[in-house]
Amino acid sequence: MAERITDIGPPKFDKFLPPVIKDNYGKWKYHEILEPGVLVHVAESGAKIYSVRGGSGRLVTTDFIKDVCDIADKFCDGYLRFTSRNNVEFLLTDQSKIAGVKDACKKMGIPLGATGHSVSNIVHTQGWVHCHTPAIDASGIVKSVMDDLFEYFGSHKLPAQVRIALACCLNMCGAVHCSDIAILGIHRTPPKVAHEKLRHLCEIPTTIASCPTGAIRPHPDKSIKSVVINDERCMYCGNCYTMCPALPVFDAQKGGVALLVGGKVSNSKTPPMFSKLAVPYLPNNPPRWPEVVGAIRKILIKYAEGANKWERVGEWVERIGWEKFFEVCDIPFTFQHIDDYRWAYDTYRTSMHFKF
Amino acid sequence: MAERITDIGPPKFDKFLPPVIKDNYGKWKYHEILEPGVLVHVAESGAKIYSVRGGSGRLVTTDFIKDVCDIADKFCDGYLRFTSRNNVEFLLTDQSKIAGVKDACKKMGIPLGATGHSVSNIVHTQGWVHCHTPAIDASGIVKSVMDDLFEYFGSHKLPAQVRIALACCLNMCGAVHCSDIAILGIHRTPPKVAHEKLRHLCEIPTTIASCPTGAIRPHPDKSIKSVVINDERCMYCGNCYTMCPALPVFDAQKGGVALLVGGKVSNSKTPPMFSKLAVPYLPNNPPRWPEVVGAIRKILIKYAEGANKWERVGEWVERIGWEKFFEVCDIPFTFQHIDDYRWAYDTYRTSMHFKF
Amino acid sequence: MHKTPLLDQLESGPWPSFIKDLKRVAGRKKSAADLLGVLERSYKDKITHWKHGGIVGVLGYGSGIIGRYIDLPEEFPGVEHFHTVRVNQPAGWFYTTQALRELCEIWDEHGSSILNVHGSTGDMIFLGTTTDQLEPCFAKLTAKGWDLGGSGSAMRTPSCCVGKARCEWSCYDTMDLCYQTTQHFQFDMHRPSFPYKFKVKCSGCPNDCVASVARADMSVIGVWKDDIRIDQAAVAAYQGGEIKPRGGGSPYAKLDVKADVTDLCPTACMSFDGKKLSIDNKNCNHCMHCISLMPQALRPGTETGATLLLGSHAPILEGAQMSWVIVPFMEMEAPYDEFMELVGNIHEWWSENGKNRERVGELMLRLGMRAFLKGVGLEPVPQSVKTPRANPFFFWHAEDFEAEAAGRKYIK
Amino acid sequence: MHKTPLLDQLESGPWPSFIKDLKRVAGRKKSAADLLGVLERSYKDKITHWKHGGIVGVLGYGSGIIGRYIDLPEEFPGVEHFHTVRVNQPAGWFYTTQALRELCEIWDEHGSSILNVHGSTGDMIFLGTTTDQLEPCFAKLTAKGWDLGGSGSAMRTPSCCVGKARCEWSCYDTMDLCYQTTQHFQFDMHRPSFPYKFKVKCSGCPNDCVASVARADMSVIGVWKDDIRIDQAAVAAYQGGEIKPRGGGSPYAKLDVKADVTDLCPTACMSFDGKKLSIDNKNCNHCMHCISLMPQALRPGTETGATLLLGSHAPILEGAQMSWVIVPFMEMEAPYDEFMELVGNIHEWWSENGKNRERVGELMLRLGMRAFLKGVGLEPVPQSVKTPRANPFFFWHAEDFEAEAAGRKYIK
Ligand code: SRM
Ligand code: SRM
Ligand code: SRM
Ligand code: SRM
Ligand code: SF4
Ligand code: SF4
Ligand code: SF4
Ligand code: SF4
Ligand code: SF4
Ligand code: SF4
Ligand code: SF4
Ligand code: SF4
Repeated sequence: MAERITDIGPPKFDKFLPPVIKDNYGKWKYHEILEPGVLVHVAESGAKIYSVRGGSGRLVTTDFIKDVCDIADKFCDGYLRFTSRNNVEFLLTDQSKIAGVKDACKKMGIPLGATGHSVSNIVHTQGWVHCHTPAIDASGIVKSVMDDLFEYFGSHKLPAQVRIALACCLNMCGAVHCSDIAILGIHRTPPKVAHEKLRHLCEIPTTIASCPTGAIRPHPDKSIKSVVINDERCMYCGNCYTMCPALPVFDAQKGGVALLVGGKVSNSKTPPMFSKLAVPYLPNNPPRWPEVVGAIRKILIKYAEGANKWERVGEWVERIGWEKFFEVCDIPFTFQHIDDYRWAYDTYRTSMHFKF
Repeated sequence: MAERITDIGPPKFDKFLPPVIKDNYGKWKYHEILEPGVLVHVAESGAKIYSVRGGSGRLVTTDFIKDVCDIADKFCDGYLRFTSRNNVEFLLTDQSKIAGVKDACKKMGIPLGATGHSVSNIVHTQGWVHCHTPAIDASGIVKSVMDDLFEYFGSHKLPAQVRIALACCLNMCGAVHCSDIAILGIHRTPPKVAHEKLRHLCEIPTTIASCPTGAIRPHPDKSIKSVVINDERCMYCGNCYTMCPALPVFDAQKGGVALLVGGKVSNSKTPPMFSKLAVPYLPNNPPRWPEVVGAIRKILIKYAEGANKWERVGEWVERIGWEKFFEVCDIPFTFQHIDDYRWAYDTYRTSMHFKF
Repeated sequence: MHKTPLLDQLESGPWPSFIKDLKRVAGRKKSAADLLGVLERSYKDKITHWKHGGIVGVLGYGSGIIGRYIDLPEEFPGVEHFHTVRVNQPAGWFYTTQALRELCEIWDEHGSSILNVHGSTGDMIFLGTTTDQLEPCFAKLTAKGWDLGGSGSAMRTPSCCVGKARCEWSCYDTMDLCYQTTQHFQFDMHRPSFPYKFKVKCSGCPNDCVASVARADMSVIGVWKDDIRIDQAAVAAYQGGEIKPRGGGSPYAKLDVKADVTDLCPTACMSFDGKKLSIDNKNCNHCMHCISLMPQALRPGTETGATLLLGSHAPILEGAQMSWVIVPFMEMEAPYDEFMELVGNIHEWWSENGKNRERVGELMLRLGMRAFLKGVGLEPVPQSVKTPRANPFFFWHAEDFEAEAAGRKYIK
Repeated sequence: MHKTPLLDQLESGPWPSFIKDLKRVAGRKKSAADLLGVLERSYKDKITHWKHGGIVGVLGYGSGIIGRYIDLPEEFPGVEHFHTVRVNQPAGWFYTTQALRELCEIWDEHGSSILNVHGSTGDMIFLGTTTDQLEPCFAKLTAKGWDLGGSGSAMRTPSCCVGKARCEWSCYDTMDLCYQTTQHFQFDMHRPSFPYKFKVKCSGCPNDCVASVARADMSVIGVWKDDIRIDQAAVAAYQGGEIKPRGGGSPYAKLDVKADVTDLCPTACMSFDGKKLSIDNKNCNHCMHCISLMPQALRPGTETGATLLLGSHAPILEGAQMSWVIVPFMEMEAPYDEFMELVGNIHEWWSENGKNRERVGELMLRLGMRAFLKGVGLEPVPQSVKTPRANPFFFWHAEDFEAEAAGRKYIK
């Protein structure tokens, strides 16, 4: 045990930097996007680095990684990186090799794009591949939506960048809460209490405390040593299930997808914004979720038609007003759209600033 | 008792309307402000009504009202009204009589103004003249501030209208919460419990329930039949005192004035806005409250210098940013400025949109 | 007369002095004299000397009078009792001198001769009298056609802007609505039986000259649905400097229509090419800015009515609220049946569900907009919100699942 | 191999197919084959078949592994245990092929050969292995210089944008700060002892390419204090159409500097007279818009550092939060003592006061900004708020009264 190595942290990044980066670290002057998916950064010294960016399913195999490594070995002296949205970037200094990377990617089925005014890769989560609380799958919906929006990944046709994210439950591991378009898995029915299981598996006080709305009470019959749920109060967050596996919140028929829109993270022009509820419910329809795919396309198209230059989805909606957004996208306005959670008041329209 | 008259409501307004109004009711076409305090409204028929607007202390006597009536009788066929900010308006159709009204007002000490880009009358409350919870007087501060800002009442020098209001306690009967400049009486120490009085005068459960922060608990010694206050939690709202007179919240030394700024009610350009805390504390200094008067003048002057055309105080501050407001007005930023009440989060700066 | 060296300092200065004014009646009224005395004492002590009122009132009414007592009755016997009487003002605060003189006469006889003209809610306040004077004062008032306003947990005295009586922008008859509402809810005004107070304020247009959005549980604000009326010749006259902006009420002699008007339009739905002003009316927010700056060139449309907003109140307990849109547009024609019915429904829902001292807006926040809309019979509309919710915590009811089963779609 | 008719439909289409990819290893890996089987089952049943993990991990660590089990172990024995291993990624996600091949080799030997590249927090996720493989896998990783990332109530794996490595806008060395922070808090990362998770994300400028404002308890965002550097000749070239806006990444061929840049500046602090671009830098909000559109003409200033923002997290329990400003400007030079100390103070204050599963931002909201600032040793600054409070409910402490007694003024 003496030689057991712990707490060393990751390798230091400089081991992995191409020489041109080491030489020009912190001395970059400007960049250009030569074509969708191909960037050049120019240093003060005049040195250049080219980055060829390609899409990835994120849920990948070692075979995929090895293929990618083959490309990087052949054209990039073995240097590559991944982006904060899980795209792969081939890094090279020899412009003449870009064509080779492009060809190789094409062969492998890696599409190039995600630069500038595109729809980049969808940040997403585990879904039915690994997690215990999802309402929906993750990778399958992402694949379906990206297939449909493919033309926007490898082009700069939109008024601004559009960032889509998916989270398969309210925990929002995909951090969808600030995305231009957010795909969110939702449960719509309260957990069913498995009393027999509960008494063995769960601590009752922790379970009760886990509920944000105070919907869980000790079972009135003390001999049962379980809990009861006030259905009226439950908003199906699954928080109790994370604490206590005897409270599954799944319902194959009622679960589904909500779409939120208009979030952003950058400070460009407008401050970061939360995504807001656009479509409260779409059915959970594997393997291709046509309703979700269709709704997203509709919103994207209406945005592309209606937005001003440089306008993010949220900026467009704020400018025209949410009432017009619902009208333009043909989305009925429902009780669910109206906030009734903790800070609801701040979303109410306390002015005459609206359109008919 | 048979002839006792009840529930008749106020006289119907049309009994009090001058003929020109009856004839042109709902048919006004446009208006002009002939000079500060003098308006003309022109009807589609070409008929005109002149309104001469004068300031009033609001806390007045029947002598004052009779004097005002004398003027109206002499020049206005006995017609007059008061405005939503407690100014008096003499209504007349004969333009040649305006001079007479002006002279008479001058003699009586009624200043003309309150139109257009002026500082109108200060909406205010009872103060030490009648109420049981005030931290400050009302009419005395109003008089002191209006004396100081007098030049702005009878002129159109400001970038926009400026509306000042005063409330003598947090109940805010002056509804100061949406004023360009709000003068607010504040207590700063928790109520002192008069145990002996309390057991006789107050219902303990109601008293406990009245506290918005849950600072009141039953006295641990049940025989005392009173309550104790958790000083850390109390924010001196006086709500418990309204329910229970054995909990006076006054402290002659610590009470005083807070100034809030940037509120508005109209929808012009920007939606209605709340006033926000500018100066958390100024001493309660009768009879002329020089610190309050000085601070208001400073803010008004900085606004007048810095605002764009047509910009209300709140619009000006939002444009330059609150950090600049504090800098320009030389107001130190304190813990008190940072919200920590119920919906505090929405006031936090969740972006890089600020200035150094 | 008491010595008032501190108050005396408020006699100077150009603004009307309430001290000077009070002194005029202090000679003939012991109560006024003692009021000055007690006020001087407060100026010295820096605290109030008034005590919470017990229940005082006139027969059959539970409101309209605010009881008040002094904590120094020996020193200031003239104000030992010093109750106020809230006299319901006429809509729009129009008076004849005759009416005012009659009111003064009553108050000279039965009270301190001191008034607030007007109180913050809108009433004519008779400030300070004794318990025994209440009933005779009330009798005189009603005999002359006046009645008391609201107080306590009741319908409060409605108020309104001058509206169609003198304003060219009024989109409905504010004074008439105010009057009719006052009449309709007389019972609720005089017999407090609500969870807390309920205020109605009526403004004729989005300039909101009675601050209804900030100060009324039910804010009624006039608005038009069709196009702003444009007189292009007058626009040119503004641009040319022949007509002064804002009716002459600003320091600026001349309007630059583009810079001052169209560039400042919050929805950017206007344009001016130097000659012609165009408005994309379906994107107009009815903010009034352009109309206010050019009253001779622009006027609201002719398809008019009001927006209803609900819920504003002062900060206690949860922080101040402004009213929010619950009905974007309602026609407002006498006898206002739809309006009266809705207000009635709101009272009912609130009375059934509200806690003691819970304003209707607070109740709505506590139970949620759905419960409210269902309770009073309204549909959800996007105009009620600035933005839809940003959190994922939304509820589903059996009726939603039924609607889905029946074919409901969430995107068409 | 299981039949997967539903999943097979995800093999077509232009976007990379994870199904195709998984099938490649399903032949040699029972776990991968069974994963496809269980996924097909979920596609049919529309529910997950994974169960909450018990506590699994490597010796001495309380984090880095997410335990997971299937609820159909008989049918899918290959994924009966299916734990994930979070491998701490190198800062900026730079790799050499050699390093990646080594990682693949380890995972082919000890796990399912399935990965997430990368997880949402930033880790390289080894997806699916059995309990007995954890320790040997970990030994191989550390031997090659790798370590586990965070999970549970611990410091989580920090991440960062590409920063100075390849971006001309980075106002501090994001990768170095990320690396040093990771090293500094190794103990807290591997031994969960906080009230809940704590995430750090480092972006080099306000474009925030790692979404730190939305996804990190401590968001570090680069910024400059001095003037934006302007190359007027390049501005002219943009205006003339010789250089394309946004490096060529937009559908628009040519920039209208006034309409596209200066008119859209959120503070209106820029102007362009057709020739010269001027910036009133003290009113600039550092939003990056102008720089992003004209990268060859504009660059951030040279007095650079970072803004620290605190508190973002996903919606449970109170609704999602974004991080808010707690330090408007901090110099960011190695060894980052001031930063490490502040983060340490924050951990301490939070650990002392936080409830179980309460994020630091939630704690701050519960106890108030004053308690927080005092607790960690910071001053109140107006940059932390969008607006001061609108309610009158503010507190006074003994120290405030002492400061007043000592001459403190609230307006100078
Ligand atoms: C590679 C990457 C950083 C990394 O360390 O991995 C990156 C790289 C660049 N970003 Fe970014 N951004 C990256 C994620 C982000 C994110 C985070 C996210 O999407 O989750 C954001 C915030 C998104 C949001 O607001 O919701 C982001 C908001 C921006 C912006 C702001 C654009 C806007 O209109 O709001 C710019 C400015 C621009 O595009 O001109 C920008 C600009 C850039 C530049 C031009 C910076 C530079 O000079 O090198 C880089 C190339 C942009 C391009 O491809 O068009 N980058 N960028 C990330 C690529 C993600 C991807 O594969 O798609
Ligand atoms: C008489 C009165 C209504 C009444 O029924 O009593 C009234 C009358 C007019 N208002 Fe008002 N407003 C009156 C209180 C208000 C209030 C309420 C308040 O101050 O408490 C507001 C909202 C204030 C706020 O936003 O905080 C108000 C916001 C406006 C505006 C919006 C201006 C802005 O820039 O926000 C206009 C438009 C304008 O002035 O051009 C306006 C315009 C007008 C016009 C021009 C309407 C018209 O065409 O007749 C009237 C003359 C204005 C003038 O004097 O310059 N009126 N006006 C009130 C006079 C109060 C006083 O004595 O000072
Ligand atoms: C007389 C008046 C102030 C004035 O000088 O004009 C007034 C005076 C009092 N108000 Fe008020 N309020 C007056 C208008 C308001 C307004 C403004 C309005 O109506 O437009 C508000 C803010 C709007 C609102 O309703 O929220 C207002 C919000 C309050 C509150 C806080 C209510 C809340 O929900 O937070 C209280 C506290 C209470 O009801 O216990 C209150 C309580 C009181 C009491 C009854 C204090 C008490 O508990 O005994 C005051 C009696 C003072 C006295 O001794 O005469 N008063 N009060 C106003 C009524 C005159 C009238 O009828 O015309
Ligand atoms: C793997 C990952 C999703 C992914 O596919 O990439 C993930 C997966 C899980 N997250 Fe997460 N979270 C992941 C990033 C996030 C993020 C995004 C981020 O870090 O930028 C968030 C939102 C930001 C935040 O921290 O608030 C996130 C917010 C949550 C939450 C809600 C926390 C909250 O304060 O509301 C939970 C619930 C919990 O902790 O019990 C959670 C819980 C979980 C658990 C552990 C569910 C559980 O209780 O067992 C998931 C395990 C899935 C599995 O079976 O493998 N995960 N989680 C991400 C971590 C990979 C990595 O280390 O790189
Ligand atoms: S979003 Fe929910 S279901 Fe999806 S990975 Fe995170 S915790 Fe699991
Ligand atoms: S699902 Fe959420 S709201 Fe419902 S009982 Fe469980 S914890 Fe409470
Ligand atoms: S604001 Fe407070 S002190 Fe002043 S009149 Fe109203 S309740 Fe009384
Ligand atoms: S003054 Fe207000 S906060 Fe303090 S104890 Fe009384 S009710 Fe509670
Ligand atoms: S609210 Fe509108 S209609 Fe009423 S007086 Fe003011 S400007 Fe005229
Ligand atoms: S009313 Fe306001 S929103 Fe409508 S056109 Fe005029 S300025 Fe624009
Ligand atoms: S956050 Fe700024 S510094 Fe970092 S990569 Fe994005 S643009 Fe460059
Ligand atoms: S960075 Fe943003 S705020 Fe600053 S000058 Fe450029 S556009 Fe304006």
